[in-house]
Amino acid sequence: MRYERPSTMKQASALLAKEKGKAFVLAGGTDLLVRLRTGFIEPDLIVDIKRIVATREIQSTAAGFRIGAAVTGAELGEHAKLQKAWPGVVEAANLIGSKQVQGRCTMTGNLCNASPAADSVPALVAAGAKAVIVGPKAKRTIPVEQVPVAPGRTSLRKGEIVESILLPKRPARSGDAYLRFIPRTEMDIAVVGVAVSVTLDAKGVCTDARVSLGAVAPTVLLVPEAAKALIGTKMDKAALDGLAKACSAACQPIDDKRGTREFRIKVAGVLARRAAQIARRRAGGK
Amino acid sequence: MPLDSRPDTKRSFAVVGTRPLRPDGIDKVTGRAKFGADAVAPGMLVGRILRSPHAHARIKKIDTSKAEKLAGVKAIVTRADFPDHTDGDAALYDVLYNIMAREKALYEGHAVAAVAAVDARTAREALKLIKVEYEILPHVTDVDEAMKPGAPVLHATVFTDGVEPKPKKPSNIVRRYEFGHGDVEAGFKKADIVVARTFKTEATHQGYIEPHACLANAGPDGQAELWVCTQGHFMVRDTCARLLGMDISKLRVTASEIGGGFGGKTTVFIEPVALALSRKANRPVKVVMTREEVFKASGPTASTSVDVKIGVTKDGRITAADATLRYQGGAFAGSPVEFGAMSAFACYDLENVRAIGYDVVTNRPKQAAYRAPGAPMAAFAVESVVEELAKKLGLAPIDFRIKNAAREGTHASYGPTYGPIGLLPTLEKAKQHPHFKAPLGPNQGRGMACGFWFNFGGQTCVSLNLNNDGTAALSVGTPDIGGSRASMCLMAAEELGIPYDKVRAVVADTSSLGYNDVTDGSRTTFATGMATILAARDAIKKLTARAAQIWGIPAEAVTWEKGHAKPAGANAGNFPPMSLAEIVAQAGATGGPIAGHHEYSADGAGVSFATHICDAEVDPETGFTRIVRYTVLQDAGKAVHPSYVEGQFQGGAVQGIGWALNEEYIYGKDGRLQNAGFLDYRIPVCSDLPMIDTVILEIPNPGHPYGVRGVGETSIVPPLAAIANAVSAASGVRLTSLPMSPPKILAALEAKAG
Amino acid sequence: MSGIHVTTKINGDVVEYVCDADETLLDVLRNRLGLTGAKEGCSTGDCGACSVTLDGRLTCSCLVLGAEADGAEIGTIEGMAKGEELHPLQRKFLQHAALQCGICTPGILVAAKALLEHNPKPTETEVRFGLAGNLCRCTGYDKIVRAVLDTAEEMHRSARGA
Amino acid sequence: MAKVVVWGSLKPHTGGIAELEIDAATVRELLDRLGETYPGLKPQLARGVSVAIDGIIFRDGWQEKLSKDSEVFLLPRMIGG
Repeated sequence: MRYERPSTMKQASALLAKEKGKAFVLAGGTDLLVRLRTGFIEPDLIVDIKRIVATREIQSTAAGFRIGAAVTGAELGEHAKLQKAWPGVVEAANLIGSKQVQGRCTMTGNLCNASPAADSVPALVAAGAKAVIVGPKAKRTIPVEQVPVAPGRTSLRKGEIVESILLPKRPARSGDAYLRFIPRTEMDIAVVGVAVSVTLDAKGVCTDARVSLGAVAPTVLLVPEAAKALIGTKMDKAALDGLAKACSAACQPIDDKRGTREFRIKVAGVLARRAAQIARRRAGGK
Repeated sequence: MPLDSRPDTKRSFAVVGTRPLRPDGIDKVTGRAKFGADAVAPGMLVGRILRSPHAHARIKKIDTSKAEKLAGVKAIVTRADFPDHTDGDAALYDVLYNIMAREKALYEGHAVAAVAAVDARTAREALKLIKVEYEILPHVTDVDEAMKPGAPVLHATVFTDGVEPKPKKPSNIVRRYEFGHGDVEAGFKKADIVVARTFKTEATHQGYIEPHACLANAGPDGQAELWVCTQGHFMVRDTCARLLGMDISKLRVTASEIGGGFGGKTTVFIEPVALALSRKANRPVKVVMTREEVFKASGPTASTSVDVKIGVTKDGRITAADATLRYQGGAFAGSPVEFGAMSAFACYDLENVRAIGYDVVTNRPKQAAYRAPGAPMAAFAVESVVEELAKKLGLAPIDFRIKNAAREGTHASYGPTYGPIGLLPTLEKAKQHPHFKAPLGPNQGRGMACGFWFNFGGQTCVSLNLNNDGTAALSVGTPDIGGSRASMCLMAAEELGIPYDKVRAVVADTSSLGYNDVTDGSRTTFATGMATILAARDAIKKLTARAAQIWGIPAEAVTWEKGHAKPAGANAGNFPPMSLAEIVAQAGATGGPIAGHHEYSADGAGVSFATHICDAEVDPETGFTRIVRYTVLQDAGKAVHPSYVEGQFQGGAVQGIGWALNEEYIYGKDGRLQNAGFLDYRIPVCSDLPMIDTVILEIPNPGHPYGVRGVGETSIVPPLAAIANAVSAASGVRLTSLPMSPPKILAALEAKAG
Repeated sequence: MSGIHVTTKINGDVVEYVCDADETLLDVLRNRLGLTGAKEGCSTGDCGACSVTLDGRLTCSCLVLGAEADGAEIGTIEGMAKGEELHPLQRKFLQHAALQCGICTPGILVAAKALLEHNPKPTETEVRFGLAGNLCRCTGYDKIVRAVLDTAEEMHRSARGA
Repeated sequence: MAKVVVWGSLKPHTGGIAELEIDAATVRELLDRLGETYPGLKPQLARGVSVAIDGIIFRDGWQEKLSKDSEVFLLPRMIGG
């Protein structure tokens, strides 16, 4: 196994593109090293992207935020402006692992692992985030929900790396929230995760919404029916009932060591309702 | 025990009962303490073990030829390197079979071969080059399934013992136990209300944070050294020597600092393998388990299936109690079902009681002891039914328990008559405790449960050497797993009459002391402590004799008081008291070094009882359970170092909380463990818990000079039921299967709602 | 496999080592540098026994490659006491009997120190969540939480007094 | 004669009787006599037993004295964690 630490994205992409064996990108490493240690993967090349300046920055732009691929969970939590604009995204990223893991883990890594239970991904999907992908020949930008295609598999092509994640600018009276269910209070993988992002008008009517579910299907789901249940309402009980129902209906979960099918379906609705109320409050709704 | 060792309950102690800093403290907080994996040796090799991926398979052939040719590989061992020296000792043969599979691999993770190589990568590569030909056999991991007539049979040699007539066909039921007295059928006839329920508990792991680790160094002359994290280095020495056909005297074992055990380090796993590798390579070999190996191939506890039936009269007296307990203890005989059966009803004063136990084998790792082995699962079942009965009777559960509690003179459910015991005092104290009257919030409920454990003494040998400056060096042979060196120093200082910090205790290696049983059975503070007291008294006898010699008076005319020799009375002579330091300073001239020793089989440990109170909050929409408040009340006999007694209470309670709510061995249909890591084997984390309040009761144990009782194990017995009872009170549903994970609770809530 | 040359600072001292690409920082600390205070409890980032700080951030050294430490500053349990003087957390852990076997203690002390540096006056809940990445199986955490809260209190008082 | 009570599942080896009268002055003698009189008990005795004398459990106490009115119970050999 070789370890490379390029200083530009171009070099990184070139290293990955020309590698004949198995190559992996190292950002936070909190998943990669576990898989390496347990013999789950046997890389020939590891490309550490943390020396690439662009990957380490959170930029506040006219269009919103650009979050570098190697920005850690802890750094996200310390960025007051980001925290204010996208509290749900930040809280989701901050739920990944322990304080120790927060010092290293990244949202981009969370996305590229393509786990359906990744905590930050539903929040990113609900936020309408996009991934900026650098390849050997071109750069492209796609919605984050198009990155994972199956458990452990992404749409990235050989030599491609996610350089950053873009979060859009926030309209007034907007709020987002992420809730997950875990059996303990910390250190678990989500059994169900729900993210809700809403925008309200001056009267408190929901004008825009995105709802996303984690750990209930092979990939993180964007659930337009759930959003529909909220849009045009004041997010009252009936709307929340509709939301919960739509979320439960969208679930295609499995029974596994972390939870049953029935449990996931029921709890997806419960958490959706709770997350929506938090998002609404954050949007200034009364 | 001689009569003079009976506790003087009015005695006031100088240092026993205080809370000094532990002697190994600085090493532990600075990272210097040397644990199992922290040792190195010149020329050390790395040992790794190849394990069966199958739950049950015949091992047809093991081909190591390719691995042997890999550069850097220095030794490979398989079953062929472990000839049977067990000489008809069935239990030892099971240990031999467990450390290295023979004709069959009996569980996923069963050791099949091992390699010693120059580094970890080479060892890993070598394991991949070993070709094992398996014939996969049908497997069974569930205890009830394993008992069914058509179940795959693990051992063709197992014909259930303890049933008449003895079966002619082999099965997975190793042995049937029965305990009790009276006539339960007649008792049930007298009952106005009878409740019968069936309970299941999943296997849990002790979950010590330090994986098994050892460093073996064996030579062709048969001499060997072993550094190992274990609860009993003498046990490791004797077991390894017998398994490997060595002289016991040629194997010296040193106990490292130990990073938790809870019973899981009371046997051998990697140690004989490391020694065999080292012997073959003629180099030191270090073997350290990975966490995955710890889960798959050390000794978790039994999973169980238990029926309990209890009958009561309308006024709340139990007329009969009956239980059938089925425990699987993995692939070999020896689940702790007899202790489950013996302890199940030990908290109650019963005229008619019966407990039947079945020891069952399955394709799982061979169980090892886990804190009060066998008792928590039985208590979960019994205390759940007791709570349900109290509710049916309209009695407060605590009053129902007080009414039926075992007390001095009660004919215990496992046989003997109790002497002075502390169950009623813990119940009465619980009733007065503020926790019992505290208001509950929404979705919260309160539960309680009682628990019992036997405790024992065991073989013990200590040496107390007095140094020329008046300090003392205490050598004990029981590894210090939770601060016992502090307790030993306290007891030695108490007897000798010198300050605590003038005694230094070490855990001596196997060549320095006689045999010591394992640190288990809550025995160390009791048994090693008593040996320390008696060794100090032995030293005092010598000290007073030396003082007498110096003063020129008869030895009987000298007494020992507060660290000084004194003439026994005016007739003995008029000499100023002579301190320990003054006497030892002249030891060379008066007969040489002064030391005290004691070696014995300690008995009279005294049984122990606890009552726990738990408040739980259950989210009715998700089934998530939070423990809101928890109180442990337990009899310690005499708390030598109260902080570490509290620590035992708290630690046991929290292990019980984990067992009750989230911990479980999850097997797939393929018989493979699905959660062999701390991510999905969910032990409680700091944010899951409230503070754990403790109340130490001191009802002196007549079998110990200070009244000490073992405290380590009882605290894990009540929590499973206390939490189940609290969850039931909070949510309105009673769970009869552990763990009470959110999906189970939610399913029960939904079923109730219809 | 050719070794990777790494220059780093550990507890303030410049350290150089050569490691393999797949070696973790934990392996390097324990096997190459003799710093065995960081313990391997799981090697998957779930137990926190190998906690260190990397450029001031708390992390599990089992989740860092040895090669990644080049140019970084690492803090381990071995650097916590200043000469004879224990860190207040170390002192309080002893006073409160906040350890039984002691295997998790180095990791917990490193994590607690990082916690108090970020949040000098934490609530009990903040301490509990702050230490959720450090498993302890002996104590039930009660005395650990008390020791950390007591340390914060004492450090706060002495900072005000100074 | 000491009176000793064996646990239920050993009764098949003692002719169905739980309470046995054994002429023994010490635990050692008791265990020897039990094995001689009821050979079916030998495997269990070999696996190990504890003996409760007047409520106190002895795991290793061959030298313990038994009196005529001692209450003696045979128990499985104690283990612990």
